[in-house]
Amino acid sequence: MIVAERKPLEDIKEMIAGYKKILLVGCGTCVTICWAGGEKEVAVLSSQLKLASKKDGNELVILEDTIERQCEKELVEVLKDKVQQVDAVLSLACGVGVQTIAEMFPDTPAYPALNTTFMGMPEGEGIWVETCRACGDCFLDRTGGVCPIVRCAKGLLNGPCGGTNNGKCEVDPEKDCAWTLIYRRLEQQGRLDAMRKYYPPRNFQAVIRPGKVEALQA
Amino acid sequence: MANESVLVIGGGVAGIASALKLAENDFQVYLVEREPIIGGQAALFCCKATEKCSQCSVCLIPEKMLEVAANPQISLVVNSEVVGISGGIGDFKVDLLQKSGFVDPEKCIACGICTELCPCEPEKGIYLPFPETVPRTYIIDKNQCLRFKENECNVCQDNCPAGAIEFAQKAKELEVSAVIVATGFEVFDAREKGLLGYSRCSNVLTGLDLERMFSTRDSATLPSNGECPQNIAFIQCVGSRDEYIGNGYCSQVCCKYAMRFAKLLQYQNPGAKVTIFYIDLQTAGKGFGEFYEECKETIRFVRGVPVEVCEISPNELEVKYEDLAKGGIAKESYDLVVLSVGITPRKDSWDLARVLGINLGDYGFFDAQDILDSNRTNVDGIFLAGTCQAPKDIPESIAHGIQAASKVIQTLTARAM
Amino acid sequence: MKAQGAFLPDIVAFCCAQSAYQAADAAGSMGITYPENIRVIRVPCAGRVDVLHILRAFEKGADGVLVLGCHEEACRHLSGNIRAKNRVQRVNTLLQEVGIDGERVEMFTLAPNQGPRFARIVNEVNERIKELGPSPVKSRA
Amino acid sequence: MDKDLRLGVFLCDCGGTLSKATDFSAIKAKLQKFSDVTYVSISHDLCLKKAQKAMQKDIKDNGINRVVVAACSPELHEKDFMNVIKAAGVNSHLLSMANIREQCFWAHPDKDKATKKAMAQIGMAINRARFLEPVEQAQISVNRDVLVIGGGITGIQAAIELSNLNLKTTLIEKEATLGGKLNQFANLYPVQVTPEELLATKLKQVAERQDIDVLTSAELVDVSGEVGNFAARIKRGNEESVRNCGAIIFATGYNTEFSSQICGFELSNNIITQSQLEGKLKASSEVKQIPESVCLITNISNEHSQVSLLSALRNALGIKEKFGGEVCVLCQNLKVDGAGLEKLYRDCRNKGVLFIKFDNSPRISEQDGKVKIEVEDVLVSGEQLTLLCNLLVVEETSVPPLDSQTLSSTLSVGLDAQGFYQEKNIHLYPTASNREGIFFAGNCHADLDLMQALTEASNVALSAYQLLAQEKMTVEAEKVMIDPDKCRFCLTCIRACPHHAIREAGVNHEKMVAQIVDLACQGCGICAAVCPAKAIKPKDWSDDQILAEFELLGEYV
Repeated sequence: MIVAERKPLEDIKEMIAGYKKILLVGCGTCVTICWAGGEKEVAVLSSQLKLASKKDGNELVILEDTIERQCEKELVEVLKDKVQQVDAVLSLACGVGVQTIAEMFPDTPAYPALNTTFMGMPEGEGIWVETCRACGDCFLDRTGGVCPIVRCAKGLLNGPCGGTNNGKCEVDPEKDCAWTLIYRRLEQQGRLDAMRKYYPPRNFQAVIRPGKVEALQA
Repeated sequence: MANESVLVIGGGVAGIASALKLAENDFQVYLVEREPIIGGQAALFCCKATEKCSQCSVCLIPEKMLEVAANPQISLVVNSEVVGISGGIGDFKVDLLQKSGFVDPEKCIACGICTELCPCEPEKGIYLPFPETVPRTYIIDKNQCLRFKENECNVCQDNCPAGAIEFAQKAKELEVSAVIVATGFEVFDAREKGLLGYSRCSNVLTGLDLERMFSTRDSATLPSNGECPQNIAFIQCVGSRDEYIGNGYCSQVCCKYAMRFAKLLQYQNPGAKVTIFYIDLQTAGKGFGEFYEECKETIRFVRGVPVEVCEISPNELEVKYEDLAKGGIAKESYDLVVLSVGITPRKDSWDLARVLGINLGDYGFFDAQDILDSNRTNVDGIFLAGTCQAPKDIPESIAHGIQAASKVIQTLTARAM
Repeated sequence: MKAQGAFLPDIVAFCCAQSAYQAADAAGSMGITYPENIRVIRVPCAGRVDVLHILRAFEKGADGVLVLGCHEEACRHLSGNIRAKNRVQRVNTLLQEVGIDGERVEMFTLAPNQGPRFARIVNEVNERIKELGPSPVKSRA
Repeated sequence: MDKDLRLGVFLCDCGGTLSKATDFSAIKAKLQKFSDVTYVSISHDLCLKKAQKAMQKDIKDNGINRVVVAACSPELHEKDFMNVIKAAGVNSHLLSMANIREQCFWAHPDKDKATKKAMAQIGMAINRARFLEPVEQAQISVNRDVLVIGGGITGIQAAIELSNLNLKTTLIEKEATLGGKLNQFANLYPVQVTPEELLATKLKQVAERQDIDVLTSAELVDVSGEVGNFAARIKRGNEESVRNCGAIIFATGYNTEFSSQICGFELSNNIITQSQLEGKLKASSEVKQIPESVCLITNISNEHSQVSLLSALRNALGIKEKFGGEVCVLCQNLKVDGAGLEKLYRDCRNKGVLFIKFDNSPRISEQDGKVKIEVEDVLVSGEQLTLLCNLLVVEETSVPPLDSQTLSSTLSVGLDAQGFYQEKNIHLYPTASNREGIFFAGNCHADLDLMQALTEASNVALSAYQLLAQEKMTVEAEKVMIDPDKCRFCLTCIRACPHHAIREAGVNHEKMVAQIVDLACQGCGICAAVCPAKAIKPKDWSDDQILAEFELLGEYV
């Protein structure tokens, strides 16, 4: 799942300064689930902006909507009527959502209210951790399903650094050492041999950006 | 089986627990209380929470009282005592005497007009004794009311919009299948331990005094000068574990309430010093061990129970105790001494025992036939609940009350088969 | 109609029906008085109080918001009071972002039999809000 | 909001007393200006039957479909009024109350201020009333059988009491015989009955009951379903079977363990544990050499365990009776806050058992086939004592039964820090688990003596009975609703619900959504406040209702 965080209100206010009427759009998938951009957070931001505009004495009209997914043009289209009424759109979605809206409604500026942070999974109530960097060349078959590129602070591919300390990372003693996790997992599966193989450092520059996936058939 | 009725004698926490459980399981319950309102002793206690709930369970009582008031299966018979019983399990006939001078809770709407008009001054002869009373009814204070001073006064009766005030004594008869006795306890009278200075020194209080102070004012002050106590001593086992005065049992509540009070006093006044003098600390019970460990950080625990408390100046008390660590007698001064008084059997237990034909056991508590079945008395169909059987804290009284209800339901179910 | 001169803050108090609401009743029954400018809203648990409810109260012109729940470890719904506390903390930050004093929202815990404490809390908060003055977003009609 | 709102406002001046502070007819006149307020009445005693009858008539005559009562606190009479309006044909949840007595006229002596506040409060209640929604009742069939896990004394007692209440019980025990700790104990002091006698009596009762089904050498594997309709998978040898039941009682007891790490010494021939001693006392004829002097020590690894001190007292008396000789108990605090314990302590003293109290743990060593105990006796000015004894009996700590870890995770019931079962809240619900219909009794969740364990057995039996007394349970259906279209199935509510009352459900086998289990839901509304999609609505406490209450803020102050 894509994890995102609300931008500070100060930044958002700066983006929309001067507009009289704006539309806040939430997205019903990843960012709803990570408590950053669902209907509730749209309402919270809207409330904050209203309070701020009252305080500053300017009249800001806010429309709200939360749609199924902001990353699909067809699904964004439902906003058409509302977008026509406003000066700008503030999107509470990942970067993809903001861009879809921007592309669908090229006449109206679309602004991001969130910072898209990473792909990850929930660790506890309200806590998400990064678990995948979308590097384009998945390595998990060799590491027992634990990604060292993300979960090792140094992104090491061939075993731990000298700083592993009772299973914790030297960079952040709160975090588990990814390579200890990998070792334990492979040991459990009887696949420790997988660690013997050497992998040369990866050249991330070689990955073609922007990425594109073309599935052969539907 | 449904619609069978059960009499619960005593509207304290155990009786309430029994009555609620029986009513929830479709029994008709008569809850007889000698006072005009239910709730018993614990209803007057205070919340002892700091930032955190200290799990004294006192707050469970007002809530359960409201449940009683709202439950149509429970008939409250207040201001009444059981004066006779005949028959046996399945068809007891119980004679009640409703004492004269009372407000009929079925009619009273608790509007307060009676208090307003009552000519007694400064203390009114009719009032609401404390908030959240159940039944929600005013009471007549016989020490104040003119009617009880051989005067003709009918002001409240004449002006009550609901016609709820009656001055005649009434007899009442109930037919019930079983009886639960839950008459509770008396707080130990600290004056029996004269050397500890209670009622002689103004700044010697009992745990009960402290309860009242906190529940009415949310803080404790020194009776002598109204200031916040800075150096407080708690003396444990006053009236408990004391064969000399005939109470050879542990009251089971005092260590816990003393520590909770100590924490509360320090929470409200972080500078306050608290010392607890004890024989053995009763720290068993889930979570209480941890609470004690927290207490140890800020509270001084001294083994040994003081023998004498003297007032050396109006705001200074001297506590004499045997210093077990150094040997000899030690003297320390405090501005407040709290006597952790315990639970004693009610002095009128004997009367009720005679009326019901049930046995009294050790120390004057009602006797259970079998220690493993602590609800059952020697009379088939009469059960015990709560502290009238042995000392218990609030959660245990509730559990024992529920257990009594469970035993009643089981017994009556078996009979119905 | 507002009285001339003295500022009477509008205070909204979300009161847990298991504790604070009963404490408010108890205060009344004991004849303990407290500022009448408080609006008590009964909720089933402090955990029902949403960040949005508090924000909306400020939108509607509240000068202060109180969330009153059960003491820690005494919540019928186990975590309701803790959640409420965290939410109050969050609203505090959200208000600061807007430029409203975060102190205008506060959480307190109490037991149903603590009438005097209820009155004391309301008094204290009322005084504090008076010192802070009217909410900056209040429409000055 | 309902289009055809017909609000009826019932004011009560509490026997005329509140009328002294304000003019009720003026309030009435103001209220009548609201277009949707169909009817306003002033009563003096709305809490009494007569006035309530009149109220019902007014509701019917005026076609009122939302009722506002401005009177005393809802805590006092809300349930009453709910029944009143229900009898008048209005759903009982379409009631909104304004507390103008306790929280207004009684708290604010200034008449003008109180009147203004009362008006505001009534306004709030009217606003809320406009958003009220009906909640219907539903009947859910339940399975009236109960599963009791653990065949120790607590489990046995629970099964017997359930049977007394006419509930069918399956009692499962993982050992080959019932009895649990009763099979190990040498005596049950302060109870005079021997463990053998007690067990025999109880087993006889169990055997006589047709409705108790005992499965020994059996273990619970898994439980599915919800309160009223659980399905428990039970393994016996290689066989697995499923039992359906409406409630489950855990009475899995505890184990004991000696920790040399905490105590600082090892066991030997001369240093044995309480349970080893119990074995010797039980088979005292086989003891070849009777120890002349025995010390029992407790409170070294756990200061707060009542069970461990109780074993020391029980066994001290047992040794005195069986072997004679010198017996000494060393402890920190005598835990006598239980039934008969002070008496047991005094019996020990009368029989000649010595007691020594310490604050610092004694030093234990072995010397010439004897055990040397060096201890500072706090009762004698901390005097250093050296005791030599033939036999030292050390305490054991209670540890949770082995399977509690796995059972807790498969059933999603909680464990405390020590690994015992965690009650929902020790003082609010002492025997309830965090799942409705699953209960804990006895030492599997707390440190209890025999009498306390039996009390719990009785309490849980009644709890189960109350749940399953009728073949159908009446519940308020969908008092909290999850909108399946809005639900994103983010699991937030399922994780947050303190009562485990939200489950995963497929709508038409298509979309997975969260769904409220009406039987377990307590209506706290926590789920509604955490839902990031605003998909959850508690019908009695909806956002609309709450927000409507402060709509009028400031207007009447």
